[in-house]
Parts: sequence; structure tokens; C-alpha cells
Amino acid sequence: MVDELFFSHEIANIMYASHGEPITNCLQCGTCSGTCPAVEFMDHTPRQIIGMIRADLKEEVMASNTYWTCASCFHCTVRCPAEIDIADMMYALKRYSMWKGQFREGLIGPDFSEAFVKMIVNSGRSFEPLLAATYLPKFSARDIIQEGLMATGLVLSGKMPLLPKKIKGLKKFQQMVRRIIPIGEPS
Amino acid sequence: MKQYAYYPGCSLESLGKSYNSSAMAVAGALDVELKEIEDWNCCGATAYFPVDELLAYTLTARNLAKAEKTGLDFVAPCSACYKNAYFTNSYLQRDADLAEHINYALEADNLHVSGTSKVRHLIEVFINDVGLEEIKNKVTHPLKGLRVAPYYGCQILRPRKDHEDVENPQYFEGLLSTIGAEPIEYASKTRCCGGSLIITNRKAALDMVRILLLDAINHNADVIATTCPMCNVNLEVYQNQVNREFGTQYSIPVMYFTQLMGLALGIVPGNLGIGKEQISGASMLAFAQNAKQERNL
Amino acid sequence: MSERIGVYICHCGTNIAGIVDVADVSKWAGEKLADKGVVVSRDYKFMCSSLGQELIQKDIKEQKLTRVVVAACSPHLHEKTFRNACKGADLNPYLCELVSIREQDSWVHTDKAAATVKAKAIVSGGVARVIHHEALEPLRVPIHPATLVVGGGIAGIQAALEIADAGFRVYLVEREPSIGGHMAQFDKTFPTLDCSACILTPKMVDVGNHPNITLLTWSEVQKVDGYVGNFTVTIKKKPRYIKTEDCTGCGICWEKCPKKVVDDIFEAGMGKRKAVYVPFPQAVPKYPVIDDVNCTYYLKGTCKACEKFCPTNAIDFNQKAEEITVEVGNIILATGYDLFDARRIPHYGYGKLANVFTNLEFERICNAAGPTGGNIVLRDGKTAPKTVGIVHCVGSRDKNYNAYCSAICCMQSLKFAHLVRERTGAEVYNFYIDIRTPSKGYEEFYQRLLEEGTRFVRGKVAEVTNVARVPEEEGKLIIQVEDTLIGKQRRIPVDMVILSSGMQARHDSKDVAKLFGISCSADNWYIERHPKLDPVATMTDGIYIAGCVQGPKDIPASVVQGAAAAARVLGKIQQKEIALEPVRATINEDQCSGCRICNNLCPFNAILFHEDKMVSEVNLALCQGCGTCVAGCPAGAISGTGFSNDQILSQIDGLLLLNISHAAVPVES
Amino acid sequence: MTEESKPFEPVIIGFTCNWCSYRAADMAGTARMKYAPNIRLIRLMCSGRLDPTFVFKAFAGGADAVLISGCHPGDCHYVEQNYKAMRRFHLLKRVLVQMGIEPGRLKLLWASAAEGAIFAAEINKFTEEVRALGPLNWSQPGEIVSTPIMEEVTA
Amino acid sequence: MSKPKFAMYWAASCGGCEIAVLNIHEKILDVDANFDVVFWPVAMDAKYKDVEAMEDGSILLTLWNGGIRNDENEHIAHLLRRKSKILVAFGSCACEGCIPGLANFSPIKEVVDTAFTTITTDNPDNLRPQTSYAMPEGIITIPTLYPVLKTLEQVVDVDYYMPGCPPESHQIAAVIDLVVQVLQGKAELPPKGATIGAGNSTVCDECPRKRNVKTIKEFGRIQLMHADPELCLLEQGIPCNGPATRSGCNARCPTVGAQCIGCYGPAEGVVDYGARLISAFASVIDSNKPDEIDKILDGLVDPAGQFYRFNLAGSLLRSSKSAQKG
Repeated sequence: MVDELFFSHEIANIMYASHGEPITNCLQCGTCSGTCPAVEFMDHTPRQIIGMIRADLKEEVMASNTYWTCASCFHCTVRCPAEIDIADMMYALKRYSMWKGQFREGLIGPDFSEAFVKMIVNSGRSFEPLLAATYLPKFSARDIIQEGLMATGLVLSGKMPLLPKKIKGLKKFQQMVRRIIPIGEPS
Repeated sequence: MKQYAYYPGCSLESLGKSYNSSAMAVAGALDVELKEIEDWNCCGATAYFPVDELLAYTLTARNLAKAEKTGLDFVAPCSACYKNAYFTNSYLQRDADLAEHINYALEADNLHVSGTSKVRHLIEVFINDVGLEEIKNKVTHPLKGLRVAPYYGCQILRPRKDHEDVENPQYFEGLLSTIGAEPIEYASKTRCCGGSLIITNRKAALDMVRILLLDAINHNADVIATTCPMCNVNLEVYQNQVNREFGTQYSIPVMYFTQLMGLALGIVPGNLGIGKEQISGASMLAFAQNAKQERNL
Repeated sequence: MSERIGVYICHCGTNIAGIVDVADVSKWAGEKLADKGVVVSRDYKFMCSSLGQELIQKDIKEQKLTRVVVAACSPHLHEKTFRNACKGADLNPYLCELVSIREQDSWVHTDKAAATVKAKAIVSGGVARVIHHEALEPLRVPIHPATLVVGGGIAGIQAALEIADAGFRVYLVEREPSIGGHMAQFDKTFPTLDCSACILTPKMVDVGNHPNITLLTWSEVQKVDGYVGNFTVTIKKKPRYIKTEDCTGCGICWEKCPKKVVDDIFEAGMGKRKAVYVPFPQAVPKYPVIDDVNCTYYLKGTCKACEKFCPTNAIDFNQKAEEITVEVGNIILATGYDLFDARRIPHYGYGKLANVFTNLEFERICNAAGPTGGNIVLRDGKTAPKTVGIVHCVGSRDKNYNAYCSAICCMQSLKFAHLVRERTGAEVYNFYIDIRTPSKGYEEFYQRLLEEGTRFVRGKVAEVTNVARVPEEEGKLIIQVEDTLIGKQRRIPVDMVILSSGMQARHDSKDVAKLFGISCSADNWYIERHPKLDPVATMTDGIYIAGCVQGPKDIPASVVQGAAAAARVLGKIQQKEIALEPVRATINEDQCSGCRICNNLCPFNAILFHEDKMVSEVNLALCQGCGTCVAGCPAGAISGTGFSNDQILSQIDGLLLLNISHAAVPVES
Repeated sequence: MTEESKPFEPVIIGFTCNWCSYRAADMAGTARMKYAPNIRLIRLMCSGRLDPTFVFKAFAGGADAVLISGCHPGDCHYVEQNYKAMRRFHLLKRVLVQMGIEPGRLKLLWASAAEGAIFAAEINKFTEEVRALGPLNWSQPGEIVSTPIMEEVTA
Repeated sequence: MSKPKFAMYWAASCGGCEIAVLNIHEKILDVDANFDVVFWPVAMDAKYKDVEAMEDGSILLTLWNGGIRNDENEHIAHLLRRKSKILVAFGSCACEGCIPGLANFSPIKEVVDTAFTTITTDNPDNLRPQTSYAMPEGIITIPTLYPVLKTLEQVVDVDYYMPGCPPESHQIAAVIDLVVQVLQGKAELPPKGATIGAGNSTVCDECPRKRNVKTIKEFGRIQLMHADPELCLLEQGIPCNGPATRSGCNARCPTVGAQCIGCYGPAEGVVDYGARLISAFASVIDSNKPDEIDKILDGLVDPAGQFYRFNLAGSLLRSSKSAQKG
């Protein structure tokens, strides 16, 4: 018989290729959170998240915006005295919550990522304007205007192309992708 | 003539056009041939890992595989692409199981990756392969007295402990002095600009941008030099929003290191994509000009 | 003649009997190994008990046993016990073999059947082996009564005095011009806050004046030959350029010397000294040293001010380094520690931000005899700080630097905090991961600090920066840290930052270890013979360690170890001679072809080659019995007592239960 | 349990040095760590005493694998003798391969006196690896080498 | 009174031993003078049945050369053992397998195929020898090959060993002298199981080359380098088996500049010849880095062949796994 998996184990399991130390090594010293440039926008500091995972507070962790606020700058990973790959753990948490489909209301991150991947799978390349559709609705009116102004500015300055590009070997590319995950069926 | 498998990355086709043109121009001037990898795909920046790690690695692996075929080093001008490629490559070498999964997927595209090609960032190619000496010899318009804030950003450095000092690197400074500019020493040079948050968490990103601008400006930099299209856009395009958000009046030009190199090498601004920026880099030109006059005297 | 072997299986209560069917094993041995010479096979509750031993002795006498095999615990535990038991019954102790069926079997296995089979195999291996044992006598070597102590810090000083007071010769070697070590640099000592110099200086003077202590400062050990009881040590005396027999230490030379040099050693770079100097006023010995790297005379060829003014003509610019050799029986290593280099953590700003100090620098600042005369001031030398941040665990408990805890930093930081408040009234922040105050009076000191109102922030400091984000941060050092007790990132502006850099092994500790033939841990601390039960001895007989060379520790602990090492040495000296395990290699001269393969296999230079006879020979006194040459000799001309080829090859057969008749195997159902 | 379903139980001879690896084994014992009963240890003073003859003897005598263990490089109680063991190990392995003995049947393991856990773990790992390789039963045609020892108590 | 009986037999070997015996020149006359040669296939006509007819133990001295390759060899070994007082394993083949023993590296099928198919063999119909074949005259048989070659002592009890490929003539002469003296009651036989006609030490003992403390940075093949004529070959990286090989040949090969290949076998008391060399060579390799060590070892092509050229059948492992599988 299989023992029921603890949350901490689940997270450990999906940190597939990470070569950092397991989070059980955490000293709770706070170096990560002291270093993090985005910490003040997080509900919980990275250190607290590790503590919560170890305490198997799954619901609380899922409800936190911390890992969606991670900028993936890896500064925590560099400094961690226990050599835990914290940034990677944040990715793992994102994956976990996407997979379980449970995350905080009003977050843009999940949709954005999903849309981003869909786009890549469909064209092989990324293209900013297409993405706007996914996040603009969640923006405040003021932000939307901002975004519009900026976009036009970019287009005029020739920095932003108006049409998306596609890669040539798209068919094979998509077969390749489907060998890994069945998401983003080509439209 | 040194050759490299060049991976521009999506941004260099849109927001980072001027990075691409300046990179090409400078490479040309330094006898470096950047052969674009044929039919490359997006590396996924930071947006894949949240969805599927294996997919993320595979997408990067596809580009690496194509590079391996050529037997040339894989060179990326975008720090984010570079970091993804670097990780993927080193994991491929260390983790046979991962490699197997990825190669299974790559078969669909008749590709195979073994992690043998070296993954490198454009700036490091110029510095190590061309060499500062060589660059110095080719400088015609030294940017005398131009105070430049070298902005490394995060992705180009982390988290590679085995590599150069990740907390306090010096090679960018070295390059800038080589082209006659005056690099300023400021603490935030490796601090993250929030590039990956600019869409998903605007507030946080703007605050991170603010701190960088503030540190650079407090050290009276004339310009911030970047090595990554994400950083560049974040620091430049969003300055207005920062000002609106925090009531500041920042207006500091942000240039790609290749653009500054180009000027110093006497390449015409047009070919460096200068003139398209939102915050004019005209002052840069002035410097180059002065330099020229001085020489002519 | 075939041997008469007794086999004894120990139950060790249930420790063995719980897993291994001891009765079956002893029955099996009695039957199956009879043709190997086993005449008695017994199992008993506790073989190591006096009753168990008597049982063996009785059999030896009545059954005329010529060999004994005991299957019980690890030889490292009770080999001596059972050897002595045999000795008591007039059987040569080395004809007894102890095989482990506890540590190597019952304690590590759960499958009873398999464990029992393994026990049989182990016993049969022991029996096969013991047949080839030879009667041996332990080697006896006299012990030279003198002792070498390396390192003149507090641990070395303590050890030297203990031994000298007991009336034996001590050679105390110190690399620096004066003894005293790190302790001499400190101001106050925790937790009692008594002045370091006041308690250390008298001991230093005792060393200087002691008739039994030969003090060799400004000297280094070059070479160590020999073995326990009989070491020959070559020591290099670096030139002082001072005739110590004439020098009175009056100090005129360093008064007159025109050349000022930054003192990186004693003043930790905070202060200056002259080119001819004594590191500090209470230095022992009192003679100065001329620093020939900076002395104007050695640089330019002129000056000699010191020589002109020296009232006793004690200056000798032509002095050369000299080598002396001393004979000693035992050696104590007390070479101390190096400070972790805070520059390795660039984001803490040491070396870039002026007002970031290391703990050693701060000790000097506090010290009344130090560069600031004991005034706690910023780098500018005048401004007193209003707020001070003390950063714990700098380079310690961090896998990027040193993974271990440096043990003293917590108390040292608390001491600093107290001194700062006491002398400047400044606000003091301690940034810590955990406060560790395990010794007597330490926790009380921590309580006292809390009462004094020192602020404690639990969190490892992320970075120290001067990038101000808000007006109140302008012109300050900002300490960025997560206050883990409230789960918020905080930026705390201070005037002065003190980094409690941890201890690490001496930069050359690996070389020194090699010099003395002892081993280092992964962190390059020296390894003790047993972490609990033999903390000051090493795996190499006759070499002991004391103080921080064994690992981070504070002054009391260092003194304790110094005394402990001395006690061990005195014990050895009293024995006058020591018995060495007779495990040695010998070369059969007829078979040796002088091919010289073995000649450089011995790190103890125990193998010498006779050009005349063209054969090699082992010096039994130098041989440590590792057996590498035995295994290496292509002619099979070298044999090793205690671990001979016959013994091991037979043991292999035994372990594999070879040549044991099938038919007779008892079939249980 | 029928003969067929009985899993193959390899016999492994392990050589340890007196100072590090044997003490590691002792420590595994005192800490009551559990590992496979397939290994039988022989204590030498130093891994430098390891004579290739012992290894051949063990294989010829019916051992399915041999473990050679000693102090970590640089930590040898006899300063540097474990390096000699390492050198012999490398050459020995080449010869064994030529004799048709899988390299996986000979293992070199450094274990300090403090590494009981590592020692135990490595033995388990090794045992499984050898189990996977199957029996070596090194026998010359027409002679019985090793006594089938499992039967003794289970038959 | 009749002279003591002498026999010599040639099993799996090249015949060099027989020549070596003849090489003792006039000493051969002593043999004839002191012995009645009853069985010596290469020198005289004799039939097995004649031997079988002899009384057990009636032959005083039998020199046996060659290994046990087939059932005939083994049968005769048992026969001569029975008939002889003193059975001497004569020459490397009988003592330790020698060159024929090298076949123990390969499955017997491979050995036969090599013999009957490779280009050096003219065998258009790709025939193989049959152990028995029916002919009108009746069934004829030839001996059956064993999967591996065995040494003499592996099939019968041996009294003395006389190593060498072949044994040096002066050593043979010495042994014959000894036996003659024993017959005349002037000398004692050495203890049973002793090695005769050789020294107790190793080749280096008789080697004139200069030698120093050894460290090996690189192994090389003698034909590819200019070896210093004065200096120990091993020190120059040439894998010379001298240090492990029993003395008695006057260091013939090293003296003339070729490395010793070990035909005199292990020194007194050595259990496994190759193991001694593996241990000795490896011990003096001048590196502590695994990859560097491997690089140095790459210079030793075919180590097993190097260390077991003469000794494979007599070694602890005796044969390779594939050979055992047959």
C-alpha cells in the first residue's frame, strides 16, 4: 500500500530537474526573504512559504500570492545558506496550483502563463499584442489606457510589429510538444 | 572570422529590434559572424516553467539541438533566453533521465540534443573571444566622460556559483572603460528589474524599476546600459509610469551595450537603431561627436 | 600440529541473541568446524563479563586450547578484554581472534535466518584465520621525556605550563614574534568581562621565565621524523636581526625607527607599527624583530637608525635563519584558527563600505591599548556611532562558505553589544539566526543584554548597502533583513556594522597536518581520535591537539583542552616506555630482489634500501603496520604480522564457507 | 517459498580499513541502521593492505562481488596509502573486465568513521546492483567451489 | 642391478621443453648412464600399454611437460602418476599453463574456429575434427578437448615443479646432477612440492640494470621507445615482469634489452602471479587523480595478457568467464 503523500513530498516530487537541496534543509534564517526584491508585494515571505509547506498548510499556500509574485530572479537561490533552489520551488508551486487549478482570484499570472504557452504552441514564437487580451480585462481602466498609450508609442517607434510570426516547421514542432503534454491543441 | 550559432529570441524581433541591429553591426565591425539558428522557436522566457517544466526544457532544447548540429557555440543576446538555455544545457549534461525524456520529444522533429554546445551570452563573447585589447584598437570614437551605469540584471548571472562573482561582477565595467566611457559603481547593478512581473504584477515591477533608476541616478549616471531586451524595455518604456506611480521625474536614457559599443566603433547611429528610443539617446551621439572632433584636432 | 580451537558466541543479552540464533551457531561451529580444529564451541549471555572470561580461561587450561575465537562485539570495543583473558590463562594474547556479530550483524540486520547464516560465516572466517595467528609480543619503545608544543596561543601556553610545572622539558614553538595568540588581541572576555590582557599576561610571563620551557618564537617546524616516544623535530628560527643575548628590550630601537608600517597581524590592519617592533607592549619574549620586508636598510641599504641608538649593540643585520633539531617523545598541536575573510561576502560591504568592521577590528577598537585608545568610533577616527548593527554568523552556518557553527560568535556579539552600549550609549541591533549560549553563565549574559535594551532581530542579514530609498536612510548603512519573527523584510539604517566573522582552519592546516602525519576533516580541522571519549588525542600515537585547531571553541574550552593534552602527555611520560601493536612488516632478505618497488610506498620512510646487499629492509620502529608494502611487493617477499596473507586468504575461505562438507549440514524443519 | 521464486541472494566480501570504513560499519551498528545481510566484512589495517590476490581469491571462491573501502582521499590514517588502493583498484578493474567479470562487481567506497549512514546506504545500493547482475558462480568445470549457504538454515 | 627408470611425456605444449633437455649436451649421457629410459615418446618408440603393464611406482623419475588440454592428457597424467615415484611438472606449461593456457581467455568453440577457419588455415569445406568417426575398418577416435586447459597439479599430485619456458639448460643439467647425486647417496632430495631448477628470488636479483626508487608517469611499449640500456626498464615505463618473476634464468631478457615476460612464473610462496604485478605496477603510478591514473593505465595495452601470459591456467581465476561457459 502507498502512504498518503504529504504536501511537502508532492512539492519535492514536482521539482523535477532542480538540483538544489530539499526544503527540509531550511534553517528559517530569512536570507531569501531579506534578499527578495518583490517581497513586500507578497502575502507571505518565501521563508514563511517554506515553513507552511513543511507544516503541510496546503490551503494557505495555495491561497497565497507569494509564488505568483516571484520575479524568478534567483537571488534567493544564490544566497541561500542551505543551498535550496527557492526560485525553482516557486516555479514548482506555480505548476502545482495550475495543475490543481486552485489559485487566488484576480491573479494574472496563471492565465498569462497558460495563454503564453498556448501562443507558443500555436506559432512557435511569442507576440506581445496577442497576450494583452489575457491580462487587460484584469487591469483597471487607468492601467488599460496606460497600456494603450504605451503600445501605440511602441508601434510608432517601430519597436512593436503588428502581425505575429510563425515558425516554418510548426507541424513537427507541435508534434514534439504533444509528446510532452496534451495542452494547446493547434487551432 | 569567428562564427557562432546566434539565437536572437523573440524580443529582438519586436521590442528589441534596435538591440538586434546594433548587435549585428558591432559583430560585423569585430569580425564576428552571428549565424542565426534556422527556424528557432521561443525559449519561453519565465512563463513556461509555471505550466510544465519538461516542456520548458524541451522548447529550449530544440534550439540547442539545432545549434549542436552546427557545432558552434550557442549565443544569445537576451539574458532571459541565455539563462534558460544555460540551465537546460547544464541539466542535460547532468541528468540523463531528463535528456532521455527531452530527446524522445525531439525525435518528432528529427532532432537530438546531448548538451555538448557551449551556451554563451553575447557580451561575454565580445569580451572573452574578441577581447578588450582588440576592441580598444578598433575604437574610433571613445565615449570620453560618459557616465554609464552598467546594468547586468539578474538572469545573466544567476544562479551559477561556479562562474564569475555573481554578487559583484566586473566584466561589464571593463568593457565600458574599454570604449572610453566611465562606468559608475552602484549597488543595484545585479538587482532584478521585475521584467517577468511587468504584466502580471505591475505594481511590484514598477517599484523594482524605481529602485534601479534611483540608484543609477543618485550616482549621476548619464545613461543606463543593458544586456537584455526585457531590462531595456522595463527601464526605459516604463519610466513614465514609474514617475506617475511614485511622483518622481526620472528621465534617463537606456541603451543596449551594443549601441554604445557601436558608437565608440564609429558606426552610424542609424545602423544601431538609435533614434527609436522613447527617451532620446541624443546625448550619446554628442559624446561620440566630441570624441571625434577631439581626434580631428 | 593441528590447533585446538575454542569458539565462544556471545548473546550480549538480547543484542545479539535477539536476531542471531546463537545456540545454532555454536552447535554448527562445534560440528562443522571440528575438522578445522574446533574442540569446544559455547554460547554465553555476556562473554565480556568476568564469568564469560573465566569460562574461556577454564577451557584454555582444561581443553588445552591453542587458539580462541570470540564472536561478540566490535574488536574496537573488547579485543583487549579477550586478549587479556587469554593472557590470564597463559595463552599468548595474539592467539585470540574477536569477530563482530553485533555491530556487523545483529544490529544491522532484521532477517533472523540471514543474520544467523552470516554469523556462521563470520565465525568460520574467524576460525580459518586464527589458525594462522602467531604468538606475538607487543613492541616496547622508550619515551623521550621532552615535549614539543606548537602554537603559543592560550591553549599552547596552558599545555606548556602544565607539563613544565610537572618538571619536564617543553619546546614551545610560535610562528609570530610573541606568544599570546588571538587572546592577546582581545579587549574583554565573555561572559565575565574581565580584561583579556590582565588574565593572559601573567601566564605569558610564566612561560617566558620557566626553567623547563625553551621558548622558540619567530620559528616554524620544518620536519618531523620518528614516531611516538622518539620524534626528531627540525625547527627553523627565522632571523630577528637582534642578538637576543644582548637585547634588554628597552625599546629605544623602535622609538628611533623612522619607518611606520600598517600592522595587519596584531592590529588587524587598524594600527601602525615600526619596521623594528614588538607586536604589543606585554610581548613575550621582550625582544623586537626587524621586519626585513619593510625595513629601510633592507630596501635602500641605508638607515640603521636602530643600530646607531641601540645601547647594547644588540642589532645584527647579518643574522641568518638557523635550523635546530630537538628530540621529543610527544607533540601537542595548538596552532589555532584563522578568521573568515568577510570580503568573500561582497554584499556585506566589508572593504567597500568604510564603516563595516570585522569582529577582530572591533576588538582592537575597544582595546584601550588599541589604535583608537579604546574609543568606539567610525573609520574617520572621531565620530561615535549612534546606531550599531552586529551581524552574526558571517561565513558560518552557510553552505556557500562554512557550513558549521563557529560557536563563539553569539557570545562575542553579545559582548560587543554590551561594550557599545556601555561606552557610547548607542542603539545596538543584533541580527541572529539562533542565539546559542550553552555554557556556564552565558545564558545569564544574554538575559542581561535583553535587560540592557539591546535590540535583537531574528534573521540572517541579506545585505548591507548604502543605497538610500527614503530620506532617513541617507548617509547611513542600511541593513536589509527579514525580521523572521514578524515575517517582514526590514531595512534598518545604522552608522556602524560589525561582522561577526566565524573561525576557520588555518590556511596552511593541511600542510601542517601532513607534516605531523595526522588527518584533517573536510573543513580542515584536525580529527581527534574519538569525538567524545578521546578528544585531544589523534590517530597518530604521540601527537595531541588542543584548542581551536580541533574546531571552533572559546577560551575556557581551549584552556581545558590544553590542560587535557598536557595530562595525556604526562601520563605517557610517566609510563617511561610504551607498548606498540606488533603489527609490522618484515622483508625476507633471501626473497627480496632489490627491485625497489616498495621503497616509496612508505610515507613513514620505514623502508631503507641497502645498496651493498641490494635488498630493502623495514625499520620496525618506524613501521606503522599499514601493510601497503606487503600488498605491493611483487616478489611476495614482505610479510605482515597480524594481517598475513595466510590469515586473510583463509578468512576469505572461511567467510565463503568453503570446504565445509554438505552432508553434515544439520537440516532443521 | 519455492526454489524458483526465491530471489538471488548475492554474497559480497567487503574489505575495510581499521580506522575509517570499519569504524563507519561499527557506527552503522551502534546507530542500529539496517542494511542487507549479504556483505561479510574483513578488517585490514589500511586499504593499502588490499592485495589484488584477495579479490581474485574471493571471486574464485564464489563471492558475487567485492567491496573495497577506506578513508576518504587525504584522510588516510597512514597519510596517503588509500591512494595506492585507488591505483590498484583502477588496474584491477581492467583485468577483471578482461576476465569477463562485470566492473559492477568490484566497488571502491570511501567512508569516514562518521559516515555510518553512507556506508549502510552504499552497501544496500551495491547489494541491489549485484543482485541485478545475477550470480557470478565462478567455478572451474567439474569442481564445486562454494557451499550453497542459504539452504543450511532454510532447507 | 638394473638402472632406475626414467620417463618424459609431452602433453599440451610446444615441445620446446624436449629440445631444452637435449640442449644439455653431453650431460644427456649422464641420463643414459644413470637411467633406463622406459618411456619418452619423442625420443623412443613406446606404447601406452607398455606403461600400463609396468608395476606401480616402478618409474623413479618422470618429467612431465605440457598442460592438460584433453582427456588423453589427463588419462596419461593419472597413469604416469601411478607408475612414478617422482613426478616433476617440467616447464611452464605443466607448472602454470603457459602459452597454451592463454586459450583460457576464450570459449573453446572460438579457439577451434580460430584454428580451423582463419586465413592461415586452408580448410575450404570448413571442416571440424570429430572426436569419433566410423570407417569401414571400424570407429576411430581422437581425444576430446576440455573447455579449459588445466595445469598438471590441477589433475594429479605433483612432487616437484621446474619452471621456465623452457627451463634453462644449465638448470636442467643442475637438476640431473642433483638426482644423480641422490642416487649415489651424496645428496638429499628437496622437500616434496618444492620448486627445483630455479632461484627463490625474482629476476631483478640477477638483473644487471641500475635501479632507483620507482615512480611511473607513463607506460610505453619497448619497441616504440629508446630505452636507456643501463637503467631498470620498469623505471622507464616499460612493463617488465622481472620484479615478480622467479629468478633462475640469469635475467636473460632484461640483460639483452628486452623486458621480462615472466616465463619462470611466480616467486616462492606467491599465490597469484598476476596479482603481484597488478599490485606492484599500480602502487608506483605517479598520480592520485582517478582520471590521470586511467590515462597512465591506458599505456598498458592488454593488462591481463601482460600479467598472465604464462600463468593464466595456474592463476586463482584460471580462465575467463566466457571460457568457463565453453
